Amino acid sequence: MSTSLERREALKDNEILWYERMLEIREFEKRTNELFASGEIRGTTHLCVGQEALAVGLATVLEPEDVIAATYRSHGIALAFGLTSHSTMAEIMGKATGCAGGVGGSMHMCDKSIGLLPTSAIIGGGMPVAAGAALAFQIQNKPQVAVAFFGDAATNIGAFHESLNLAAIWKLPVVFVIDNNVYGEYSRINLTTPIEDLHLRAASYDMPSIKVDGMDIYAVQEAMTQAVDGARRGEGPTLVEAKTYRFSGHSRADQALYRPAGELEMWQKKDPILLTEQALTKKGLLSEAKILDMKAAMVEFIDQAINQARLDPEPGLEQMFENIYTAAKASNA
Amino acid sequence: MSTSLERREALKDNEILWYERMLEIREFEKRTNELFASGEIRGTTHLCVGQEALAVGLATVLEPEDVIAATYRSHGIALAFGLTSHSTMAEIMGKATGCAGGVGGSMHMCDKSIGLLPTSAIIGGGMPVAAGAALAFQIQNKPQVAVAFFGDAATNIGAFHESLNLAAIWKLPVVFVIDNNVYGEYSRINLTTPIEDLHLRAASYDMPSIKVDGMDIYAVQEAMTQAVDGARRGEGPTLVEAKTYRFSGHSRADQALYRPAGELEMWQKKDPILLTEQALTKKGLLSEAKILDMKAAMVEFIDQAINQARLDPEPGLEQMFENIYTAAKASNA
Amino acid sequence: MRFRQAIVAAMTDEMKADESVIFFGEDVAAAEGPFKTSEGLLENFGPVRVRDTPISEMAFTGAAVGAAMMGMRPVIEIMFMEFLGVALDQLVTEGAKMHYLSKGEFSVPMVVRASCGSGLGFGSQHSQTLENWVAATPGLKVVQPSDPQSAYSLLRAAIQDNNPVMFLEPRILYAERGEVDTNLKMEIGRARVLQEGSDVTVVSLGNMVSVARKAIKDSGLSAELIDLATLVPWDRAAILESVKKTGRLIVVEESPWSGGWGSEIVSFITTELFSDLKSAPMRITAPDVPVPFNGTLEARYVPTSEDVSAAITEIVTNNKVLQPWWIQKGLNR
Amino acid sequence: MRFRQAIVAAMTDEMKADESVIFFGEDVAAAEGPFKTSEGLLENFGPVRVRDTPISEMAFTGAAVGAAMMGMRPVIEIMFMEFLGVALDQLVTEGAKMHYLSKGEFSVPMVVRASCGSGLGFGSQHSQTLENWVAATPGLKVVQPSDPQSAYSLLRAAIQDNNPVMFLEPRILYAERGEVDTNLKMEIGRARVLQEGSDVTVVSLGNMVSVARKAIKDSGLSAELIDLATLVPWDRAAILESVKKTGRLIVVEESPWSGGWGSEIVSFITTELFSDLKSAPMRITAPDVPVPFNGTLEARYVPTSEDVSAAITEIVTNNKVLQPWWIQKGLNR
Ligand SMILES: Cc1ncc(C[n+]2csc(CCOP(=O)(O)OP(=O)(O)O)c2C)c(N)n1
Ligand SMILES: Cc1ncc(C[n+]2csc(CCOP(=O)(O)OP(=O)(O)O)c2C)c(N)n1
Ligand SMILES: [Mg+2]
Ligand SMILES: [Mg+2]
Repeated sequence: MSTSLERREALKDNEILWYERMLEIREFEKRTNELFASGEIRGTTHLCVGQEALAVGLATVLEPEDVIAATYRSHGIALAFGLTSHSTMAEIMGKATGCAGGVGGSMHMCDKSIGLLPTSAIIGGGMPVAAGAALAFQIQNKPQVAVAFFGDAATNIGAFHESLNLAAIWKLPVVFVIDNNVYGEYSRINLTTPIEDLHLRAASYDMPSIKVDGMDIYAVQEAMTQAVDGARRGEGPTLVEAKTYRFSGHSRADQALYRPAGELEMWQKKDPILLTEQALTKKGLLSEAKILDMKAAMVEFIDQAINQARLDPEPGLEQMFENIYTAAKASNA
Repeated sequence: MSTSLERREALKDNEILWYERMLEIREFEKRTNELFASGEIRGTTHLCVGQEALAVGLATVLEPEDVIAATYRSHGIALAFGLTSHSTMAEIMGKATGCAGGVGGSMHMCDKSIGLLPTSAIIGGGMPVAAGAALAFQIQNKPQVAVAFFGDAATNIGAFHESLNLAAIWKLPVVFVIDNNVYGEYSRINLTTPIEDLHLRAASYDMPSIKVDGMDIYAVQEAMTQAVDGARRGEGPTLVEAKTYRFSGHSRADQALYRPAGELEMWQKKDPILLTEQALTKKGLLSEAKILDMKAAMVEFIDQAINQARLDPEPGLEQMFENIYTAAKASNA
Repeated sequence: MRFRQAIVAAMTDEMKADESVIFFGEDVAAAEGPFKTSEGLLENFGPVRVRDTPISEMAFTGAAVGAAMMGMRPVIEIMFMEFLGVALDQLVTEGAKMHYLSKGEFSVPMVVRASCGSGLGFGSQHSQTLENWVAATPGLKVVQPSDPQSAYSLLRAAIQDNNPVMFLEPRILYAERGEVDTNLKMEIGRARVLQEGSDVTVVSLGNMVSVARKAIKDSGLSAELIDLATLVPWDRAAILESVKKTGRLIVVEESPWSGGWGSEIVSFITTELFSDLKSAPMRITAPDVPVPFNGTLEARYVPTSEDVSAAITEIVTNNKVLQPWWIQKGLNR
Repeated sequence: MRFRQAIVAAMTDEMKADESVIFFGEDVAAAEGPFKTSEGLLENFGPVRVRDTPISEMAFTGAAVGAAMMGMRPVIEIMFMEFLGVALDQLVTEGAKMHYLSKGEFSVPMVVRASCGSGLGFGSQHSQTLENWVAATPGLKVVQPSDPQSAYSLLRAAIQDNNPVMFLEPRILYAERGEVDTNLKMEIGRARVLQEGSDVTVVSLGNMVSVARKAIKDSGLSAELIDLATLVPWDRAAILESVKKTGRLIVVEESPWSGGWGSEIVSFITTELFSDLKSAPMRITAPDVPVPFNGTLEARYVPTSEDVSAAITEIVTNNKVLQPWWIQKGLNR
């Protein structure tokens, strides 16, 4: 079985793998939803169905030494960056083999080897942290970049404003990525936010911004490359707004009945998996048969990951008392 | 002796009184500074020398039923709105006759009768509160307006962002006034903020904004009238940026040695008291002799206020235990 | 009715009784609350009084302060107590001090409802009780119901109170059922003696009340069960009276061993009743660790009825206190 | 040297010893700190390592978290402890949990320096100690020095610690002088027995240590004076040992009667040493009121050496505890 870092590195220039990783996320989230419904997963889940192109596109652009501070909605980010479906599912199931040893749960993905900082369940929680990671890179003179990844509705929290301002005045190598999936919980963005194009908020900080179609992995790669390369070259932060759509409800059992009629259907026509299939088929890299094969294989693959996680042990009572304080400094990045 | 409300109402259309009130603030701050230096005032002080036109201009536009949430730098706002020099000084001296009974101090001015909410010593502290007052007016269907008054550097705190967004989405009758006096403590604004014209941040909230010369009381009145009238008519919030300059140091004994050479002198040419003198002289309302008389009288007036405050009693020990909790609802505005 | 329905009922009855009661928070209006604690409120009271907010805890907490000062009685919902970590300033440093800083001119009749506590698999950033954030705040009251009846009666009392009240709702109780007499009034500041007993006083709060109740039953001993209900200002008289009678004290709390609220009770009672005590007083708490996600660990995180009944038996039978389970097991760091 | 110079010295020595130590906060660089606690740091270590920040406590506290995770050792300054009320999330909910949520993969070696406490006339929003905000946070250490030596030694230890450390500096001590041996190491988690004694153990912290020392002298009795120094994790062993010897316990604290940290000490020690106690243990605290500005009231707010020596005399001579002064005087609400 490959490590998360190997999984991350394998993505490099491998378009089929991009597609496969998107399928993996899609299938993973589908099964997660089922497992939650059946009671096998407790707590809460926040799915990213429909947003796979953004996660995978971003992963293909960043180097493994770069870091990302994301949110409770991060199964997709975690998988795209390389975390295995097994480790991700084990965490969601609270198993000792999970990426956080089972004490984190669905909202707390983490893997240092691929730059996945512990994701935060607090809105705005990751933005200052990403800025701080970027500050370290700047001081250390390292060509690394930090990414803060968050939702549209998170652009209304104070930490957003403060983090962008700080990153701008210090010219930090950080990219702020808004995953604008149109909803914050059960509220459509227009109900809580007076402007539609959230990247325009960058002007308050004299910061460049980019708006991108988050359903199109190639567009995502182009936009992210521009932002990440700029940061790496020392040109400072960029605010990227990816227009996506949350195909699922907000969390747990939410049916998203508050959506206007037809909205989901409209966005489903832009399903990133569909779009990628079309692009790859056009390039001759995919055929209908191959697609069916890959999808069937993915069902099998996720099934195995789930079954493996099911058999895994739970953390022992002593695990609860570990990693509260540390004597040694973790050999941080 | 007139009450604060009478002092406020007397301002109405009385240009000479505007000038006099500005003189009062200037002399008050000068004496406050001396009293602090001599040790008669303890704690801290934040003077507003040079910013009198903004305070008085604002006071002439607002109705006494309107409210203002301001900051630790509010002797001028308090006096402009009507608080007596005696009550203000008594508070700064910690006397029982002070506007907060001597338990507040220089940073905490308050007078309900003139809509002066307890000023906050926390950056950003007053902005959400002003939005909330405006919410009450909106719900109560009252034609009242709330003002949040704060400094340039306060536009970098999270509460600024959140308050403007909330006010915009709810179309609250609130006016956000940036007193851009170029410095936040010892840091010139350009060192902490990537843009110069802070009112441009209103665009993030689809909110109208106005930039105004804060040294010119007539310009202030015009800008504030536009913003306040808009709010009163139900058109929602406005962000007003008044360009002023802090003639004094930040607080206490600060000599402001960090200022670029010549900057203070340049701004002193726009001294709001000078500008008002010139305007009123042109209108035939002031003469050189009258100016001298008024200034001399003001020295006397503030002297009396100080002497009175000096003789006032300190709060008793029991005062410390009062007004922590209340059984009765204060008959709020 | 269920605990969450008791909340709805209290809100409904207060909103009917007093037009100045308004309610806002994230997804509390159209979606009727993430925990369905505002079912029907929007429908019954309309969008002027029941509002969804942007994700801006600082702004809307402060907006409640300002609206309260202007004569409204705002109730707000902080979805998870942890989110107050981005807004504590407005409640503790602004709201709770307004009455004091205005010499009693303004009162701040507002209620901050927040769900708290562990047990539902929400992980370490969504499962704490965090009473310590608000406990040492003169000017603020802190209340925590333990069953549908106290949820109803205390919430009504909180809304009628003329001071800011922090109303902590143990999330795990939302689905619990119990009788509710809507005519039964409960006073803030009064503990409830739920069960009389002669040999030991068991003080608990929130979710721990039913744990303590079961423990007492299991122990078969005569213990007096007290629901503290109000944490600030807590009912010193009631606990004194009980311990005077029983001569023994056990406090059962969900908060951590270090910094938890129970020390306050043990400390005060010991100082006052030292010579009346037949044995050492004791606390039964959670350990000093973040709340773990894994279900087995999370269940072990909070005190269990076995912990409590063992402690009751030991203290009553042998006048001895048991060490915390993690020390017994040698799991202490 | 003075207390504030001890801070500077510790910062200087650590920045010399370890390149990864960086420092930022509001006006700490060019202006060398509002309390002159960073004199010479910018000059000696340059603008890359010593930085002024915008007024954005949330952003820069979080930036310290992120930078620490990437291998730096950030020290930040929160000018007044109250300002953490706008940034608590980043320290408590993000920083303190990163090690746990990453299965130990990341450590967060950062120090949050904050001035705290009353005595200088800064009023109710700038004078609290607020240990309660951070005390119940597994993953965070909390330290408070009481003299120049402990300021120096503990700050060095805090910077060398691999966990987040809250370093509370009693503001009133900044100007105090004392001997500093820069070779003397102090360990976090160890209390200091400052004076041995046989009849009562007096535990204190920060500014209260010298108050307790004077009180002991005035009482003429044999009291053991302990400077707790670390509040989390506090030195249970040291206090146990002392109280075992003396049989009596007085805790002297600047925090309020309700919710203050002293209850933790009294509660734990009583539970452990009940039968060794010769008299009731007790706390001497501030009353449950906001810190008043007026100098006379503010001086009465904190425990005085007269309060403490009277309590010592009473407990040692009569095995009795004194009621708090405000209750004796009938001033309780
Ligand atoms: C400070 C804070 N407030 C509220 C919440 C509750 N909450 C969790 S997700 C969410 C909606 C966020 O929407 P958005 O930022 O658009 O991200 P998305 O969930 O759509 O990915 C809210 C309000 C939180 N976690 N933290
Ligand atoms: C949250 C918070 N952070 C920091 C401070 C300390 N502080 C007081 S005044 C000030 C500068 C504010 O500058 P500006 O907003 O421009 O207002 P001005 O003082 O110039 O009127 C700072 C940093 C504070 N009071 N509150
Ligand atoms: Mg969204
Ligand atoms: Mg300024």
